[in-house]
Amino acid sequence: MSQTSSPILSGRSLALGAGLVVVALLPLAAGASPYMLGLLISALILAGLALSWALLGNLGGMVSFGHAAFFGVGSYASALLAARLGVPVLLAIPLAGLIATISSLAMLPALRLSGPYFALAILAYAQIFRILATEATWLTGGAAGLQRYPGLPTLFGFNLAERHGSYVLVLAMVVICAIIYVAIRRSHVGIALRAIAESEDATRVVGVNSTLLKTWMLMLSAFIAGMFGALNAHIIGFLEPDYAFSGIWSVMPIIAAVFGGYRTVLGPVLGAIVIYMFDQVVAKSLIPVGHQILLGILLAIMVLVAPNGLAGLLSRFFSRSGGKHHARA
Amino acid sequence: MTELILQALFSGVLIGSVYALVALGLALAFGAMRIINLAHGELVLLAAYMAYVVEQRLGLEPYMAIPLALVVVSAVSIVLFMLVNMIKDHRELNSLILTFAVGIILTNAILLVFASDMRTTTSVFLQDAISFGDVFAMKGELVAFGLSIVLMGFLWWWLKASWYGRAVRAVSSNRGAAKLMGINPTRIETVAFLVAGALASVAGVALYTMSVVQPAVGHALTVKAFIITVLAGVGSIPGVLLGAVLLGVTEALTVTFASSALQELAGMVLFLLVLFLMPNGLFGASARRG
Amino acid sequence: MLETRNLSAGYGAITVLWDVNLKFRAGALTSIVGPNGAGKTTLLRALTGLVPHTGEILLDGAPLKGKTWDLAAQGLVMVPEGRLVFRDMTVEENLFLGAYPARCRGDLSANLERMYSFFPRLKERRAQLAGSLSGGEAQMVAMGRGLMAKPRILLIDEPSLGLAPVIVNEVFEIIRRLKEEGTTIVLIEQNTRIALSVADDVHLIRSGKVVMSEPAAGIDLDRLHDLYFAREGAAA
Amino acid sequence: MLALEGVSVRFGGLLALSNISFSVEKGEILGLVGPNGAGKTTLFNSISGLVRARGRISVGGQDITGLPLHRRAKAGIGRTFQIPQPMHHLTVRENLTVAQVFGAGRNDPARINEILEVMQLSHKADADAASALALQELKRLEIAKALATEPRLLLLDEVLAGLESNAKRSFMLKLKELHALFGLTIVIVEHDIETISNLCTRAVVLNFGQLIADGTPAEVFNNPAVVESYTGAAHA
Amino acid sequence: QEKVVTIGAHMPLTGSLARSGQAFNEGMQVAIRMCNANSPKVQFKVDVIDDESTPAKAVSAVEKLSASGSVAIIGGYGSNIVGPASDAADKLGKVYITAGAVSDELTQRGLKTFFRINNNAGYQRGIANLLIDLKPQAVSIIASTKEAPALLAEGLEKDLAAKGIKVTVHKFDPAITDFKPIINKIKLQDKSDIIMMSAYENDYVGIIRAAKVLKPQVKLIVGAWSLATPKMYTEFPDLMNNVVGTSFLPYPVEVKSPEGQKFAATYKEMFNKDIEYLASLSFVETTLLCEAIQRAATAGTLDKGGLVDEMRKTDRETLLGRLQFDQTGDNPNFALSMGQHRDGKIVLVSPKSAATAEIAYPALPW
Ligand SMILES: Nc1ncnc2c1ncn2[C@@H]1O[C@H](COP(=O)(O)OP(=O)(O)OP(=O)(O)O)[C@@H](O)[C@H]1O
Ligand SMILES: Nc1ncnc2c1ncn2[C@@H]1O[C@H](COP(=O)(O)OP(=O)(O)OP(=O)(O)O)[C@@H](O)[C@H]1O
Ligand SMILES: CC(C)C[C@H](N)C(=O)O
Ligand SMILES: [Mg+2]
Ligand SMILES: [Mg+2]
Repeated sequence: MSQTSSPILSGRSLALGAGLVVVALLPLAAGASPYMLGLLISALILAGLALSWALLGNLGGMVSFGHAAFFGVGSYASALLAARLGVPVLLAIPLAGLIATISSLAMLPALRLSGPYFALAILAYAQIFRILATEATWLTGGAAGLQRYPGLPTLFGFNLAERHGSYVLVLAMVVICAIIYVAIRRSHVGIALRAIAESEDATRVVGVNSTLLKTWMLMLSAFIAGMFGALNAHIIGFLEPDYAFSGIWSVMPIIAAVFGGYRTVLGPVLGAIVIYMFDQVVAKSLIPVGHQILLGILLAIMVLVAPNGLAGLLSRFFSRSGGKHHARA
Repeated sequence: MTELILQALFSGVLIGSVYALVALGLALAFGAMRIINLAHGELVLLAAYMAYVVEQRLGLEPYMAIPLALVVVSAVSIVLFMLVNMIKDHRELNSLILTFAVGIILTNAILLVFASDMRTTTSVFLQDAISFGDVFAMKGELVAFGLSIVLMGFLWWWLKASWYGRAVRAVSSNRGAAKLMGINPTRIETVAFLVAGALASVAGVALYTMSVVQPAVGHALTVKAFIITVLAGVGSIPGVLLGAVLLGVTEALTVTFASSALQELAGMVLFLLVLFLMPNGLFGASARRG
Repeated sequence: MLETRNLSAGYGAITVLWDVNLKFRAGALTSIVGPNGAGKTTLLRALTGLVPHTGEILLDGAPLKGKTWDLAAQGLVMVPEGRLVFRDMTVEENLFLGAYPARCRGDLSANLERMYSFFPRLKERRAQLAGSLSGGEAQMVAMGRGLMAKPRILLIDEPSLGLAPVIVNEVFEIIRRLKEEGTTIVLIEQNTRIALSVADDVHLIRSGKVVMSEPAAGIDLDRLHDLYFAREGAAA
Repeated sequence: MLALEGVSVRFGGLLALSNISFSVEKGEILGLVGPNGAGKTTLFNSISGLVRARGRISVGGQDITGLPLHRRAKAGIGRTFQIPQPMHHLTVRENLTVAQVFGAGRNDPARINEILEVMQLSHKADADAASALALQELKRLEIAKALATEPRLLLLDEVLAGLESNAKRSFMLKLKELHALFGLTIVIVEHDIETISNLCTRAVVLNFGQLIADGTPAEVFNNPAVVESYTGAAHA
Repeated sequence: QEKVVTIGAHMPLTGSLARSGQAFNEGMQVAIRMCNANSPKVQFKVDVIDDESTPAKAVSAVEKLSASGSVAIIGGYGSNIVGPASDAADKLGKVYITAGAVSDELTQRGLKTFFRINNNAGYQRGIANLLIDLKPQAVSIIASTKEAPALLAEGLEKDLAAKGIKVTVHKFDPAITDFKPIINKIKLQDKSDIIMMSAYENDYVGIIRAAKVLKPQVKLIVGAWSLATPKMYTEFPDLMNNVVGTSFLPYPVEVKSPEGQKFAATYKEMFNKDIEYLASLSFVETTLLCEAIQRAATAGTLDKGGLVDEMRKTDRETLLGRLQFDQTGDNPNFALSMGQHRDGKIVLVSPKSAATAEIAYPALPW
């Protein structure tokens, strides 16, 4: 049930987007505890990462098993820029995205690969970056990690380092990335990219420079992942290679995106939030140790019930209640 | 110096053969069914814990655990397959999330049942050293090496020349056409999953006899197995052995000439180099274009 | 021998075949002709259970039992249109798979040699992956693979598609020989001249309905083409 | 318009094309024929850049030998695939839009409508994802896609195969119309001798990767080598 | 009337560090039981959350614990987790104590509410003293690239080199399981007298096993934490004999202090096994914390931020020796003993003051 037919009506999706942002701001209005906000912030960081993964997977047709590479590079870049060169944190974050993008250039040879070959090549890069970060003690502090670097600043009297501030900042970043994603997807480039994903040769013979388009997507995806890595670094205040390049940052975005519906823009975001909050709030309160079992069960049920993810489930629900008939193959 | 290198090569080959053993089941499920079984490492782990039960609780030799491991792991494999078989759309990606979920469940179940302590064999025989001139090995490693070669040969023969094996590949190649040949895809895939489970069983028992297991290692095993599968060229069984041994030897040589801290780095660089030179892995075929 | 009663079939919400009633006589060759998109392929897919259908299919007077994969064992074999080959297996393995039903496994190598004598080209290419074959070569593999199953009833979808004229002649030579050996054959063929020349019975399907069923002997090529034309009139 | 000089392609031990040289004049409709596996599709693949060939290929005087795929499309080469390869998951219209935007470098919905009209795909333009089309529709889509890139040279690989005779006839008229309308140069692969004789002024025959005949269809099809390897005795 | 005070704790209860988290948890439970028995006025209760070894989840745990009324927090395992979590606790004004993070950076942050009872310096001192006493020509250090072991290895390398001992460090990636190539290098190139392992349990087993196969001509195998424990011997009897590791208690426990005896007895009763290495650490930290809370509660300053001051006033003999906190919250006295596996017993062999037996040297597991 990919959204191929008729471009998404911009009016409707705009309204939908605005509505969601309002919903997203509710926790602030309702005075959620720092604990809740903290969880939501983590979930949103995951959402940003999932979005970046889905952008590459859906538009670029490249499934990556190593987004930790960009996330980690972004984390370290931002922390080091801020700590060593005194770059203001809010500037360091996009710069870190840029550095993650530059690091993605090392992966250009991997663009020749397809399917699992690409997926694991990126994983290999993530491992390589992790080891380099461990070994380059002079720069990264090695295994001991970094912990004394600036956190998020205060902007116009609004303390971003506080839970409320961080929440709004991360939310805004997710929204901006989602908008960029939507814009690309609707463009001709987006359509061509969708075509490449399934039928690369057929697309190239009509004049699409697939390598170039894929390069752009890889770079953009790296940029977004790097920025969220940077955000996370400043919010957490501690970095070590095993954490910054942890497999979690590779696996969770995939799970979140597929769970939410990786072919949609909303899916990865919803997926990340639902999974993270379910695991940390619901499951953890039911089974304090081994609560991941519940997450496992939820994931399994979800794929079986809704193979197109949460977004697919929702759209099915809405189109049914809207009386619109969708032929299903 | 030659002594060092010889030992490194020998250790590399041995450890590589164990990597291969762990990877085999995953290679089968992925190569033949396009199902990336992210729970494969956990299946191996489960078998390793069966070996622990048999050795520590029943006081038998760990390899006697193979029947028990076969039963338990096969049962889990069947359940896993029944779940995977319920997925109709986007099987490649959705099976990822489903098997990941099963992996989580298994890890935590193992944690709850066996606690988080690490386990390994106490068998005197298996831990005993044996030397061939200047090079040394643990008997357990040699047993695992032998098993690995035998199973690899069996699997290769099975896929290549048995009717079931051919059918497995046919189903993965073109499900609809396979049905027309009289092949019941569900049945064939069940069998293939069982075989993959059996391979995981042996791998787990072998792993227990020469390495340390604990509930959290499952995921790392899966990743390693997956890397080897892809390095091999998806679907190639000889490739699994070659890839795994190549990886083992590279790592051992890296330790000898540089540092163990760089051994994973060397392994990954090797992996990338192979892929850049052979985009379909060591033995993967490239598809016709146009 | 093989018979359909009120057979309807389609894809999802779209119905392609409407209440089709057909009889395929034992030992005879039945040609099914009709314009593109009429539903000929769909008919074969319905017969072999590849698309869902309503209505009845009778084999030797009894309702056809089993799923798609049970049919080969009963001698009902289809040679699909296009390149439904096992792309990542070799030519020879493709042929082997044709003999998957237990009853065909016995004289495997003799069977294989027979196919190679039908299609020498395949012998040259025996170790090549089927996915890298040329269009026509793949078509030969599909045909050879079907014959490996020693069909009692053979359903063939457009065997001449993409084949060079020499090979087309040979393929029809083979079809004729199979018929002489007593195989019941259902043939879909666009080339009406050839289709008529080998057929005993001819059915014309248009827009999912059978519009003509006659013995081949009495059919005149021009009249058949007129019936084809009727579609354009109807569609306009 | 198209010139090949010493083009060779090797797949492992197989020499699929060996030292092929010929040229096609602007505005010509050239038939490319030969037995299955002769190398026709491979020749198209080397012109459009899907396989790497030795030798020299130029289009409209421009040497395209080393160019990547997408640049060849921009150099004016449009092609179809023997097994249709639509851009799956895109609607028919999106297929054409991509081809036009990236191949021709402009976005002109009116022209796309025109192509849809000509290729009789208007009714399917937005409804289905391309993967749900019937085979013949897919073949039309192949041509439409190629046309949308506004090519100078059109390579058609068995687009007429499997068409019923009426449809084939009207399709041929359409090709001639397109040829005149867009001032195209066409190379067409086709196994039906009548079609080639009808459509083309010249034919080139390949066999085992070698060029064995070049001339008018009448000349070529009476060439004994061609009769033996391709058309078979029945047509002699 | 009695007052119930909740102490929060976050530990890795799942994932690869679950074993450590479990051990910490056990020590905490024993301490709580013993404190409750001694203190009729204030009863303690611990609320443990699984931090899954993830910084963000540890921070969430701290916030949640704080919100649900915990007066202080006992921290998890690893500097990467303890760093951010203690930061969060500091912001919330909660006392945070840990026994699972040895990085020097932690105490250099100037946090007001941060305390810890063990540090890298102590481990380094304990091990270096033993090694220097043995006067080896050459020592090979096999060190995990994980934070704590890497730090320790680095320090030891300096200390030993300063005494003119030839040191070779072999760093290894925690993912590896086959140590034969490293041991072989030690055997053929280093030709050292002692192998020092700066690593974790899994690694120890792998290293000693490889050594047993290749039999390098060394005289002793030494390791760091969690090695000289009864459990290691029970589980790997053929690998552990004569191996030396850091320790606090001999085994069978021969402590003179009643507290130590009580601890051992209660532990045995609650978990029916011998004391885990990390459990003794968490026992001490929890006991100190409980005592400080009692004092604050008695003084009525518990709700007014008095706990920090009470913590700073800590000064008492513990299983780990005399324990005090300096301005940064670190325990400057932290010292430990070195224990040697001896046929199922663990004897303390260094420092001299604590030794219960002479070290067996040269002595190897094989
Ligand atoms: N997989 C499919 N999904 C949806 N519709 C389909 C599918 N396959 C075929 N159709 C539709 O069913 C109708 C009949 O198709 P079918 O392939 O049976 O025709 P046919 O008579 O075999 O034609 P041809 O001569 O072109 O092979 C066509 O209109 C086609 O569009
Ligand atoms: N990737 C490949 N690897 C190996 N052999 C190949 C490959 N591609 C094509 N071939 C072989 O090259 C020969 C030429 O193939 P090609 O597809 O060009 O034939 P063709 O003339 O188009 O035949 P047809 O009329 O059957 O389509 C065939 O024998 C084919 O098997
Ligand atoms: C508590 C100690 C054993 C230190 C621990 N090894 C750490 O990783 O920080
Ligand atoms: Mg058809
Ligand atoms: Mg061809």
